[in-house]
Amino acid sequence: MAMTLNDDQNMLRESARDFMASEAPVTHFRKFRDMGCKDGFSHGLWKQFAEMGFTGILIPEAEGGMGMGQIEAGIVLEEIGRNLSPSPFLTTSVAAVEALKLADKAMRDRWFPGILAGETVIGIAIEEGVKHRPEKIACVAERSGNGFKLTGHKQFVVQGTSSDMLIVAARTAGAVGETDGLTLFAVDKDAAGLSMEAARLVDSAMAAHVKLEGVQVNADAVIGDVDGGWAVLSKMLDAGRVGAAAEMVGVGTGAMDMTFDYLKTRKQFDRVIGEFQALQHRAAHLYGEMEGARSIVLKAQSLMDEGHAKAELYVAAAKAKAGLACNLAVREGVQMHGGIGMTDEYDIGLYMKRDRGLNEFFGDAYYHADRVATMNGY
Amino acid sequence: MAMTLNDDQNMLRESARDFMASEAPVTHFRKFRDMGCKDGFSHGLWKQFAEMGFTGILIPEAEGGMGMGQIEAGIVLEEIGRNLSPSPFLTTSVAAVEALKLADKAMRDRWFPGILAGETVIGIAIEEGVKHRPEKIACVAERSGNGFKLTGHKQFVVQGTSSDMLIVAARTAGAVGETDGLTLFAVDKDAAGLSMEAARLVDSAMAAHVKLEGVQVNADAVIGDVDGGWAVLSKMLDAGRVGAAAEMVGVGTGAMDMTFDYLKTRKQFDRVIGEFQALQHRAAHLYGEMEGARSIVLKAQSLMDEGHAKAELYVAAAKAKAGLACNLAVREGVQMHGGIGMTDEYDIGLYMKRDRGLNEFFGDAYYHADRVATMNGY
Amino acid sequence: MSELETFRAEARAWLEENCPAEMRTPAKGDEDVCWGGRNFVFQSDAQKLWLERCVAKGYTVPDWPKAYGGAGLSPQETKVLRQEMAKLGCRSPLNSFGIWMLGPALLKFGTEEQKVHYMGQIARGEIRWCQGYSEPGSGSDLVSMQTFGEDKGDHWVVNGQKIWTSYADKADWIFCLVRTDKTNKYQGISFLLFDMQTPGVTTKPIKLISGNSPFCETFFDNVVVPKHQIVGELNRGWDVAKYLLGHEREMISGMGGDGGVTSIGAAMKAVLSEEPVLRAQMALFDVENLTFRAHGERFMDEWKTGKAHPAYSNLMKYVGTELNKKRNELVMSIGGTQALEWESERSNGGSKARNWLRTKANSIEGGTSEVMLNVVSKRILEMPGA
Amino acid sequence: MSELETFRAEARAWLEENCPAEMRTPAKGDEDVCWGGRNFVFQSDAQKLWLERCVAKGYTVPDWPKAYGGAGLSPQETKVLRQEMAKLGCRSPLNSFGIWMLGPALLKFGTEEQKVHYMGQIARGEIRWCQGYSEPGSGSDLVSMQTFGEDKGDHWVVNGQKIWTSYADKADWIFCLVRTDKTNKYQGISFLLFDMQTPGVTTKPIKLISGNSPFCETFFDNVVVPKHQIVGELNRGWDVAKYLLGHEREMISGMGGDGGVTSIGAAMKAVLSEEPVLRAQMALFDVENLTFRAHGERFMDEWKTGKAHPAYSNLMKYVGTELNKKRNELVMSIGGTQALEWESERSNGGSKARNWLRTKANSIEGGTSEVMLNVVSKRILEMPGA
Repeated sequence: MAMTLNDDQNMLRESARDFMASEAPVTHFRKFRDMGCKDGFSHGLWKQFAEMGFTGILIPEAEGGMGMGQIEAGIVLEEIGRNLSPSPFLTTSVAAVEALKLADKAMRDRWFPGILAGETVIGIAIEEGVKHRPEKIACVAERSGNGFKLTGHKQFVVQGTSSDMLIVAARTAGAVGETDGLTLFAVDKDAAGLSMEAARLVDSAMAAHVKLEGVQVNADAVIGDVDGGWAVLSKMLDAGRVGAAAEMVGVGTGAMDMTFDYLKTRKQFDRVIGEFQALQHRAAHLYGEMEGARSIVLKAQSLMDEGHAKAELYVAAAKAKAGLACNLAVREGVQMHGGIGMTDEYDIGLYMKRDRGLNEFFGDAYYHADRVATMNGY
Repeated sequence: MAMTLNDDQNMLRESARDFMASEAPVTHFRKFRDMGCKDGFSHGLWKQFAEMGFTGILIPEAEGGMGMGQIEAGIVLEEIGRNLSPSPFLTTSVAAVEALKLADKAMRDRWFPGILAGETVIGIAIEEGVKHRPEKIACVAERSGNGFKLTGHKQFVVQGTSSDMLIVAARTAGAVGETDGLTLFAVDKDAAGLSMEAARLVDSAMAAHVKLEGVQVNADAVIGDVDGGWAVLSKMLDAGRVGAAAEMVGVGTGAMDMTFDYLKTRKQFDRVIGEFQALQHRAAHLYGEMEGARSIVLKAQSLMDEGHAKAELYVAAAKAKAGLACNLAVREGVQMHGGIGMTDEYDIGLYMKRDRGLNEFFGDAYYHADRVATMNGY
Repeated sequence: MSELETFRAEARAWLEENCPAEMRTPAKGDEDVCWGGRNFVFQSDAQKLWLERCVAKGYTVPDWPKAYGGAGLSPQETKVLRQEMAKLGCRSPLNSFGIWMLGPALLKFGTEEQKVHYMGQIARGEIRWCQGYSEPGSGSDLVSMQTFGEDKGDHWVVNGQKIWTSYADKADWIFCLVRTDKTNKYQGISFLLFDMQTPGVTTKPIKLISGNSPFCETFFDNVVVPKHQIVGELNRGWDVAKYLLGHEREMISGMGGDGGVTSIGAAMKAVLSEEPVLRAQMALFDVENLTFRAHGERFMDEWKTGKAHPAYSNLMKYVGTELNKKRNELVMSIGGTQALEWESERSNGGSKARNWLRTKANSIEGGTSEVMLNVVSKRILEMPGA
Repeated sequence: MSELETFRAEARAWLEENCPAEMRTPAKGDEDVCWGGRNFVFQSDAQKLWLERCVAKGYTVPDWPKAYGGAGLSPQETKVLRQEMAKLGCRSPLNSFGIWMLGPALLKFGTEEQKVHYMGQIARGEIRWCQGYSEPGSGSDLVSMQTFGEDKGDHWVVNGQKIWTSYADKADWIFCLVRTDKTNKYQGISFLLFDMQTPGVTTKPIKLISGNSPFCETFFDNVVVPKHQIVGELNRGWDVAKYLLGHEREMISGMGGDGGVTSIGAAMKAVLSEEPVLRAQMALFDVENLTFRAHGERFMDEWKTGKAHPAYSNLMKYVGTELNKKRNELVMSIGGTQALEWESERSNGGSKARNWLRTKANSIEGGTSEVMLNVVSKRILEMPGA
């Protein structure tokens, strides 16, 4: 595949760019943040996403979606990132949809219509500690009656309390640390024994701490195969990771562009500060880092879309690189803005906060660099 | 202790600085390099070191030395580094002397006079692999007759083929990976079964690959206690490490000063290149790194001299930091010199080569950063 | 027993007798710290008592002369006193920009009357001060300031605006740079003191990305300042300001060492043991941290003996603040998702995230890293060019 | 079967029949590479035969027009040919600055006679070329060059000195920037071709820190150059040079990918498994390396379709060369004490150390990293200022 966007993809980019800039720019984010919104996003905007067809971008055409791939999802995510548009797109339309595509027809029929309509939100309940460690899942699902009884806890379930369903990874066999023996479940938010406590995050997103105290689910709640959840989980995580990476390309590029504009207008010592060579070199270096991030993310997306054997390696590298580059962009952004960069009134600080959240999401740059090393055989 | 040099130390610095600059400047190094000297250093210069009292700087006054500490040895080493003066000072007068100070009187009486006279050279035979790994010593010393029989191999024995004696670490008990069960031996260069092959290194120093094929030594060849060699080894290694760090402060400072001078004279685009802000900021950053390295090395030296419990931690940090800073200095040095920095004719490349050798000597920056982490409890 | 050891014993005894038990526990947060001033509300009787006792003993400013409210201690004695306070866990009785910044400037540039009056007020915690330097549009470029004091014979009438005034909304008085000569860029600025209750002074807090508002915008609308409220010579306020900035830089450069030499890695062992690449970052950070502590120690020793380059504090400010930012990036990485929480009790009200964001200002306030590098390059390394 | 696949089959068959077995093994070193030219001594009959067969087929320069010695292949066919050569392990029949640099410039700026004559010689491996750009004292600042060609009617008389002339001591002809108008800094330079055997040309090899001497100083003392040996217009040599530098930058930026996407870490597993901090550096390097490969792929795709910014190759040159330097630092770290050896057989004559030192020139030659960053900042980011 050529590493350039085709005409259709460019059109999608235009329309996503126009849509986010007009319907969900940073002022939209500020509005929902400042009202202390309990969801951390606008249900109205989520409906608009559906009208644009975004919510079903990865859902097969036969099931009412757009049947597109990670590249297209990433195009939308980049614009989300650039505008800090709050939405359940990454969790619901990217990660959850990728998991549900591996579920049976009944389950897909139950959830896809709501996603397509922009009415359903799905939470991803994987994390159990402060760092991403999917193979260390300890949450237990015991055989019970016609199904399973889930016991354990989850955290960092983004938009958990706004979700209609949680995808919960639990252990049906094997020991903590093993990838075999995991199973994924679709757990209704109203299930008895399920309780959630929402916490606002630094980037004003909401994330839930979830308790599962003997939550009973039927056998048809299983996504994929019992004990074989790792395959589904890996697919879901990789989609979430490459999606978060694409969003970080948007966040970083947004922060960078804002900063470069500032360098061209701000005066100090009777000169526009963009004339100072030390800042010019840092700007050029940053540009190179962001361009590199954009490239590896596109590469990872296209390998995933091809189903290439190396996709996992490139996704890890993409999540790591996008994290490092976006982090540099927001750090340079705040520093180059100087004092006003520290104020809540200016947007650059919001990008710094968002970067932090996305960097942690589904494993940070160091975690993924370590995976790259492992996959590369050392 | 105050982190400034006292009057005596300042005087020593003056005299070491004058001596190296006049007797062993970079031209001296070039001369011995270009003649392909099999020792990699001048025996005449080593005698002159003795006349200055440098060779016995760490030997107790009661035994004819100057009875000084690591700070003073470091003062000499910094000037050695700045001038790339080739000598056995670091191995013989610092590392070996620190080990021999823990030996019995007979052994000290045998070797100290030659060191004091600038006639004796001692090689440190520790390494067995390409990276520093003292606890992994596999060379074996079996009880045999009145002493031991040594079997194994060593490498990176700097000035090995010029040495009168090798300090060899071998295992008398315990398994590879254990610190208990090691013993240090003073092995005469002419011992039967000992063979060496010299290799010239990138910085023109000579290092030997050593084979020990059933080398018989008497019991009085043991330095310190049988099976308790780790204590002697640690002391010797830490002296070598902090010494190498001090030498790197000299190498890095020498490279930096040379580069700053160049920035102030070289013209490009009708301007002295030192006017370019991007280079100014890199220069200021580099200066900060070298000053930091100088500080941590001084701190480590003074803690060693005090026999402080934290000395080992600071030595590791000092070796790591001096390595990182000196490496930055030589990389920036070559880059800022541009094309001529790549030529053998200019000195800056010689500093880059010396840095590489010293960085590897007794553990590189990454090795010591890892030790810092371990000693800090994680 | 040496004189210093005698002093140590006395100080210890005094502290044990006079420092209330409540004041031997760490302050819980900024609200728990005594800043003094007209409007300060003591959080407890113990806090009030501790301040009063220290004031009486001169221990709010132990190294200031007795005539100006201090205890007249030598540097060695002051150090010993602090060591003993640290051992007992005594809180600082009084925090104040008056103590840290204005006092040293007055000691060097003030008249005897000013020293007795203002330093006495500071020492007694009666007046809380703020600093008026930066203006909108003149961040790193202080000399471009516009706030103007028109000469009206026995007073100036000041008009203009300041920004980044720390706690201006809580301060009683301000020390302020005001242009008094429009024809001379550098030597046309004066260092004035005035009451924040003077008619025409208003303040507006600035909300930061950390969610807190330690700084204000401050507006001056025909503010009358009597002529005797100047420190130093007319139009030479820059000298006073530079002296004071040096002090501020030392203070801020100390920040790199928040956590001292104790590695934050040990407490995070459980996380780091499963994160080899993150652990490596932490290891390399610890090398830098140990280095900075040794560097600071060496700098202070050279500074005290007059051997340090006068611009060296700029280097320390650069290194220390960049290090502190790096430390907080690592704290966030190791803290993971829990460190992202912004309000929860679990996260102590988002303290990690808020501290992390706060540290981003370290390399901006008191001179940006870029300005520090310019100064080091030109003044210490003597690189050519303007 | 598509036309391209037909071509693939034909190319494969031709290679299998014509490429001698000896030429299907990797070259052992620089001495084992065919550079052609008047003085070239073939290392084997196979090497000579392979060159002759490729020349006859136009495969030394497969994408050049047949009229100028090529095979007239399309870009797609050229790519297929290279893939098939790679599969069989065929060596390049001919390495040459003429192919990589002068040829493309002639194709764009040369006269028809020049193309037929010089490109033909290049294609047949008859003439080995070197490049005369840099001068002592004008490293990054090419337009400050002093070498002057005095107009003598039908010829110039050239005097001056060049430096960093690659293999000047082995080259037959030089393409050389010469000032032909002293009054115009930029538009006063011409692009001349002349024989290195012309009286007055002398060369002196420069020994590098790697111990090798791939570059020379080159001196011109009243060297006569006929007027028809100019490429492009008089005084517009800068246009030709810039075009050619772009080509060089692409070539050099490719260096970042020496090792391709294959991690060097795997081969070093034994060392890395005991060096957690070094392993972390390697891991972060691998992220950068995969990134650079993807970046290069994207750049080439955008370049081919005309979507890349014209100055983008400067960015790639910067990123690629810095990456290659970093790679070699890691190779040295992982190689440890053995990589320090400089002459021993064990270290293959110090190949790791010499390669490491050689890469330090990557960010200097063909435009320094600093110049690349200037260009990116000004031309792509459109930062203000001179």
